[in-house]
Amino acid sequence: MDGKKPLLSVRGLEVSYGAIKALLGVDLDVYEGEIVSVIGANGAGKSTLMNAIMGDVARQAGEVSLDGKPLSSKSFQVVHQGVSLSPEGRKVFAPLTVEENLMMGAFPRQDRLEIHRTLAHVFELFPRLEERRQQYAGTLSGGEQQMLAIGRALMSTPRVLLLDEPSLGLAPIVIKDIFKELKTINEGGMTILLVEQNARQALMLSHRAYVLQTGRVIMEGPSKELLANPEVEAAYLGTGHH
Amino acid sequence: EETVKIGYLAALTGDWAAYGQTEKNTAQLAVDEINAKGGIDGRKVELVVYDFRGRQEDAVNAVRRLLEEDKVSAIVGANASGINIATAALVNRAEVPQIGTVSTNPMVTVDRKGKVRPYSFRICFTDPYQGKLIAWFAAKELGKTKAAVLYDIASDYAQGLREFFIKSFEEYGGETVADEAFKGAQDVDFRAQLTKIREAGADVLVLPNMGKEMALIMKQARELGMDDLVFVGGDGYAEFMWEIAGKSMENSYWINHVSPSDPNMAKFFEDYEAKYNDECKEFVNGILGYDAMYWLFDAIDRADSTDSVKIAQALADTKDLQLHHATITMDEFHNPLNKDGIVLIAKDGKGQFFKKIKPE
Amino acid sequence: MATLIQQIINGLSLGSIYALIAVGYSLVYSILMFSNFAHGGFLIIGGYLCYFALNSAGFNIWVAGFGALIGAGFAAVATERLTYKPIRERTSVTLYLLIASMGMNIVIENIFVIVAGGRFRALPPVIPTTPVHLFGNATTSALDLISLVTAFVFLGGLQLFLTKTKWGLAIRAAACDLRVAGLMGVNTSKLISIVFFVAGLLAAVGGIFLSVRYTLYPQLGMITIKAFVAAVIGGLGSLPGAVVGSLILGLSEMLTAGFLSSQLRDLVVFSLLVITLIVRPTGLFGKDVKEKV
Amino acid sequence: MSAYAEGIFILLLINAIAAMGVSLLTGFTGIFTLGHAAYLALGSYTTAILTLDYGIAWLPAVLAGGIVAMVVGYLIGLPTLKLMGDYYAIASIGLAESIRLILENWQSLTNGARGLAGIDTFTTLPVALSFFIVMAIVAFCLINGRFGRSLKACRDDHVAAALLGFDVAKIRVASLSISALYCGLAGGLYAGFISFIQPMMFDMLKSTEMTAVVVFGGLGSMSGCILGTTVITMVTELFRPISQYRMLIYGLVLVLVMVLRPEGMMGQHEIGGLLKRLFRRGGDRS
Amino acid sequence: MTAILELDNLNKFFGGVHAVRDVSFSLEKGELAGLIGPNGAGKTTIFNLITGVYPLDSGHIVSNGKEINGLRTCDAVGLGIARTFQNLRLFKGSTVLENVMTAGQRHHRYSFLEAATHLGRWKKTEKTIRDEAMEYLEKVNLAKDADRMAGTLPYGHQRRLEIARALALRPELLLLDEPAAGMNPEEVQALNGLIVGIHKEFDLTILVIEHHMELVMEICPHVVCLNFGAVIAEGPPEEIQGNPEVLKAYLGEEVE
Ligand SMILES: Nc1ncnc2c1ncn2[C@@H]1O[C@H](COP(=O)(O)OP(=O)(O)OP(=O)(O)O)[C@@H](O)[C@H]1O
Ligand SMILES: Nc1ncnc2c1ncn2[C@@H]1O[C@H](COP(=O)(O)OP(=O)(O)OP(=O)(O)O)[C@@H](O)[C@H]1O
Ligand SMILES: [Mg+2]
Ligand SMILES: [Mg+2]
Repeated sequence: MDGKKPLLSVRGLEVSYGAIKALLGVDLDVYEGEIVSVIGANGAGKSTLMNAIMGDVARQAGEVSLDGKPLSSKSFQVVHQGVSLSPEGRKVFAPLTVEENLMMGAFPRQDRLEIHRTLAHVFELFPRLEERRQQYAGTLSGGEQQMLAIGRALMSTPRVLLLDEPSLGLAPIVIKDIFKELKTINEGGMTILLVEQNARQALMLSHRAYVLQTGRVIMEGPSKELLANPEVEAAYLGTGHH
Repeated sequence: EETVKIGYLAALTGDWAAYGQTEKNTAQLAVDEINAKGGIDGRKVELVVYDFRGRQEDAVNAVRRLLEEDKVSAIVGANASGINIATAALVNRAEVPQIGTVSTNPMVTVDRKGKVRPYSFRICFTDPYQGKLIAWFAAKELGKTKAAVLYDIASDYAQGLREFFIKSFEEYGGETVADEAFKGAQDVDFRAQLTKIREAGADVLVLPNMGKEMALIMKQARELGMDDLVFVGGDGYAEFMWEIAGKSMENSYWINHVSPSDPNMAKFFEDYEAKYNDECKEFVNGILGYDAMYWLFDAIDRADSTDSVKIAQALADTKDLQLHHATITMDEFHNPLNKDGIVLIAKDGKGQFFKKIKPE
Repeated sequence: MATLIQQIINGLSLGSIYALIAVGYSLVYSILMFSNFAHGGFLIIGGYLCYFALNSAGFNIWVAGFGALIGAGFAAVATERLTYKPIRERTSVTLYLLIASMGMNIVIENIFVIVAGGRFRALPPVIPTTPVHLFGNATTSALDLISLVTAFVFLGGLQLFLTKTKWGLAIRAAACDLRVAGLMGVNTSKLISIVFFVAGLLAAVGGIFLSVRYTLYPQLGMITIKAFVAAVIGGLGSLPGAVVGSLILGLSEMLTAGFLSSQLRDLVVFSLLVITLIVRPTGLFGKDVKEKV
Repeated sequence: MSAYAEGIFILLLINAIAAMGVSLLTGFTGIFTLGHAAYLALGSYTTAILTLDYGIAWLPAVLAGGIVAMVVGYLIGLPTLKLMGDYYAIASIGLAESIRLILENWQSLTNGARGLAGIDTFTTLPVALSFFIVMAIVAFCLINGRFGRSLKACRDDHVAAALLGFDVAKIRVASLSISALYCGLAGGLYAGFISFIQPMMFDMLKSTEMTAVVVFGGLGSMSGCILGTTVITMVTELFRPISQYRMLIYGLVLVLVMVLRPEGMMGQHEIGGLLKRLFRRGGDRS
Repeated sequence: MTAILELDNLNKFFGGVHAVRDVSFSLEKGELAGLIGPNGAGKTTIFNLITGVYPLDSGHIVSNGKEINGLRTCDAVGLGIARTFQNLRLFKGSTVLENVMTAGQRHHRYSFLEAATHLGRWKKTEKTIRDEAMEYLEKVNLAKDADRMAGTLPYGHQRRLEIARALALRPELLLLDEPAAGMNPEEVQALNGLIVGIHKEFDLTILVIEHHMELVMEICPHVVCLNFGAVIAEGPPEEIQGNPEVLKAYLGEEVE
């Protein structure tokens, strides 16, 4: 990757919530076409990182840029710049229907026809959503809402897709499908930054990975190496049942 | 040299702000006039005005402040019975006289047992007296027999006037065919009540209310095609009503303390306009406030002292005192004795003097 | 019978004025989920702007009216930017917004007390108030018919906008979660400004109608309480609800005053409110999306 | 103390008692009311009528006022407290206006809009102060303990609270009743302070003021609501000489506090807690 | 052994959605059972039916031999039932400790008079409630956060707080809705230990909904699998893991 410019680059990012410092100078690069995963324990600051990239929480220090250009500090502009997020905890629009939620995802886009193509694609990915098209999102089951959140982020066809724990609350079979699908989407040209608790699967999917601990990057490298790293194994992968 | 401190309780904010501000202006006018003449017997007058927002607890504190901090010799205001009643205990304990401007409730000057409160006075009519005046006028002068009343249920003034009007009107042989209410601060639409009054076949509609409501009622009644109905109001007449109700006001009557076309008042209106660059539209409050000040000046003069007890005594002893709008004599209950009712008529776009009445 | 018809006409006419106010209030509620008590303030801003433009500046009604609408719209946007926005950005508790809006209402009211005096003023009859005879004996005024039509036109337009356009969808999404709407690429500040502009504009329309129909004074905003009650009966945040609620309220006020007792008019109105809410806790048209547990 | 200062102080204590009642309901139970002046009215009318017409001594009359307010609060709460958020707030406006209308219409008992005059001015400083101290102690005790926790639970999440075994409806009604009791007692004292009461004293402006004070001080903080009362009373009193601008300033203060410190002056904290923290920090340094 | 909970032909509709269809199974006292199934299969809904959050459309729920259909939510805990929530439902305006105390206080009484004056039993009882709450916090390893506001804890910790709060109710039957969601495998391991630990220590019957198979398969000797609202398999984990229907609907066919 040397010599190539990163697509998304984070430099010295600091964020705090009142007295609690959540990020203490994080550097991170995502190159075009990559899947990069971020792993770390509860409270390490992963979600904060994602939200700070989006401009959804205030960045106290540091820079975030896309393709060399600084990313706005306002979340709606960040979306227009080509980054979208499937937030932790789903955050679907409860009183809107499934379809309206998805159409909201396509808000920055103008191309009607293309939007419907993307919609069809999302429905293909999550047939359950198509069945529930007219149901209020708030009454979906937890997993269904998660699917909706991912689908909604996809609807803006971003250059960089940020996923905060996409597998949260999903059935194993769906997780498998989603990871497979993420790979396909990625191969289709979308760059993905993934936060996962399911570290093993995330590492197996991604090209490179960062390990976050109490607001700092403590390790980074190709996913395969991290997967083999005994420290990482001990701290984040668990013994699993495989 | 000695100055006389007079407190003034005015509603400068809240629902009665329009009236309070006018009173404040006229009181100041009176003070400026007397000071220009060298004061009362050489004593300069100092006016301390406090707002009470139209609320009792505010008024109580304002009066406490006037009594304790400013140590005034007398207080003029407020323009509402409720406020005067609430502050009566304070001024009577402190032995400082207080003059209500348009506070018509009998309880302003007498307590529950009917005993006069030594330091409470008023310059206006009382409800029973004014109710009687209105009834007299409607029954005897206009010859009406079927009266309707539309009053503000949230207003003590309106409730009082209504009650005494109905009582007297029936004594004069009339019948009250409709007795309808509305809620003052909120209601602006009276068509339901008016429709009902139309059904009841009333020939006179008595409006014991404030200007805004009277104007709205008149306007809406005419809009409903009630062209023959005669309106009779109390002392709530104000010039601004013409802006609201316009032609609908024509040929209506008010039983008032004073007429705006009274030649004795011409100078007052001129001076007011010159000083404040504004017409004195809420003139009833304005003039009563103004004359209450002059009454007080006279009392201070007679008492020849700034001592509040002596001033109170002088106020109580007032006899045939020629003020601008009337000549007043205090009765034993500190009410002006048999004050003339000035009937106003709305004619040609303004309120004009119609006649003086005094019921038998 | 004639009386009944007359009272019904009276009620509809009162209701249509409530509706103009209730719709704007409901619109703001639907997006920020709080009762904007400053709505009454916007209303008097509209009324006074129109009054001064007509009387002091000598504009004709169209210019004055237009100016008042725009002015009130901007005043609403300014209120939002200066007071609600900083609060919104700090906390999600809508109660704080509500208190701030009450504060703003007091501020606006008293600015006019100071600037214009507490006096009652009447707008010249720029909107015709000539009596119109309906069904023989019953009378109404041209203004009532105009206000009824205006209420429906504004409502219809808004309803179409909300359900049929992308920005309408964005408004509904923002109503549910502002931050996430931002994450969808919606410029929520702009969106909210638009909403407040429209609300201010509607309030000004109501203000002008009220000033012409009744009178103009700093406390005129009080009437918004009844409009709020109407909106709540109809279901908060629902625009058709706001209109239906307003008409019901207007009718029941007039019928009570006309056939039961004018003394108890408001008692009946408020009982209606409470009973409606006891039967349907979210009003007639309020969406009752049970939160999923 | 001058009688003027004393008057303000008494009023402040009375307002603070009412504010504690509102705080219990709005701050701790999360039910937003815009109609609590009604309970003040019930308390003061009961007290006035009992002392004037039935010659009952003031103390039992004030207590009876509190109890009447509490019973009415309970009866009102039963059907209406399932309403949420602004629905209850607007309904509470309606309920309060209805109570006021009844007071205005029930001439034989209440003398209508003309009010009841000549009430004994029994609310002296010692009386107001003793009531305040007792009521404040009870309020602080109640919120620090099981009752306070169950209120907060119902406020934060009614489903979870129900699953912890709390009968949410009952707790809300209990909270309203106690809050009405506070306001009723304050009302009785108020009658004994002003000596004259009229229905229009208990209008919506009064209700909103009562709630504003609580939010101003900090939702979920008892000391906050007392502080809030003090500041608001002082602000309105201090600016009396520039009277025209007084209400403008009052409104601005309200807006500014919400903008600069939306959580109110005290946030959720109590004075005691803050002092303790300050003390602890001081201790660390030494 | 007696059944602590028996579900008999439960049905629940949401409009057109048949969320729970003819579900029957029962839990023996002291069991640790798993409830699995694809997203939207109706697992959470079953919890909601048991705890009275939603009314039942048909069927019977029997707890300790007593039918509890139409139970009011607030009475569930009286029958010894406690639960956690898939979408966290903590008291965000209270501290971590208060959250647990709020649950624990039901076991300790003092009169209203004592509450209003802090006299009599108040002090001692409050201390007991607090100490007990701290013990539960220690159990879930949150004691150090006792004075933080509950809403500011990281997601994973909030889940554990919910467990502590449920435990403080001293239930017989504990329903856990995806307790491991948002945890990494290491933490899931720790949670495994926690659940097994409390199961033993408090002599609980536990029904746990989970999508982390390593958890369910390791600790639950009894697993029920739902699909489209209906039970498609029930049995010990090995059996479930091999069940072709479960594989197809839930686990995915090929296991790497
Ligand atoms: N709104 C908030 N207020 C205060 N502190 C917060 C807030 N949100 C997060 N934090 C704190 O910031 C730190 C980082 O939290 P963050 O949510 O980013 O962690 P995470 O790595 O995403 O954890 P998890 O795996 O549980 O999702 C934690 O200590 C958390 O308690
Ligand atoms: N209140 C409701 N209104 C309408 N539909 C609902 C409601 N609650 C649940 N549903 C529907 O019922 C079905 C079952 O939902 P439930 O939450 O029980 O699923 P679940 O098995 O817990 O799924 P997950 O593992 O994703 O949490 C879902 O399809 C959901 O959309
Ligand atoms: Mg996270
Ligand atoms: Mg679920």
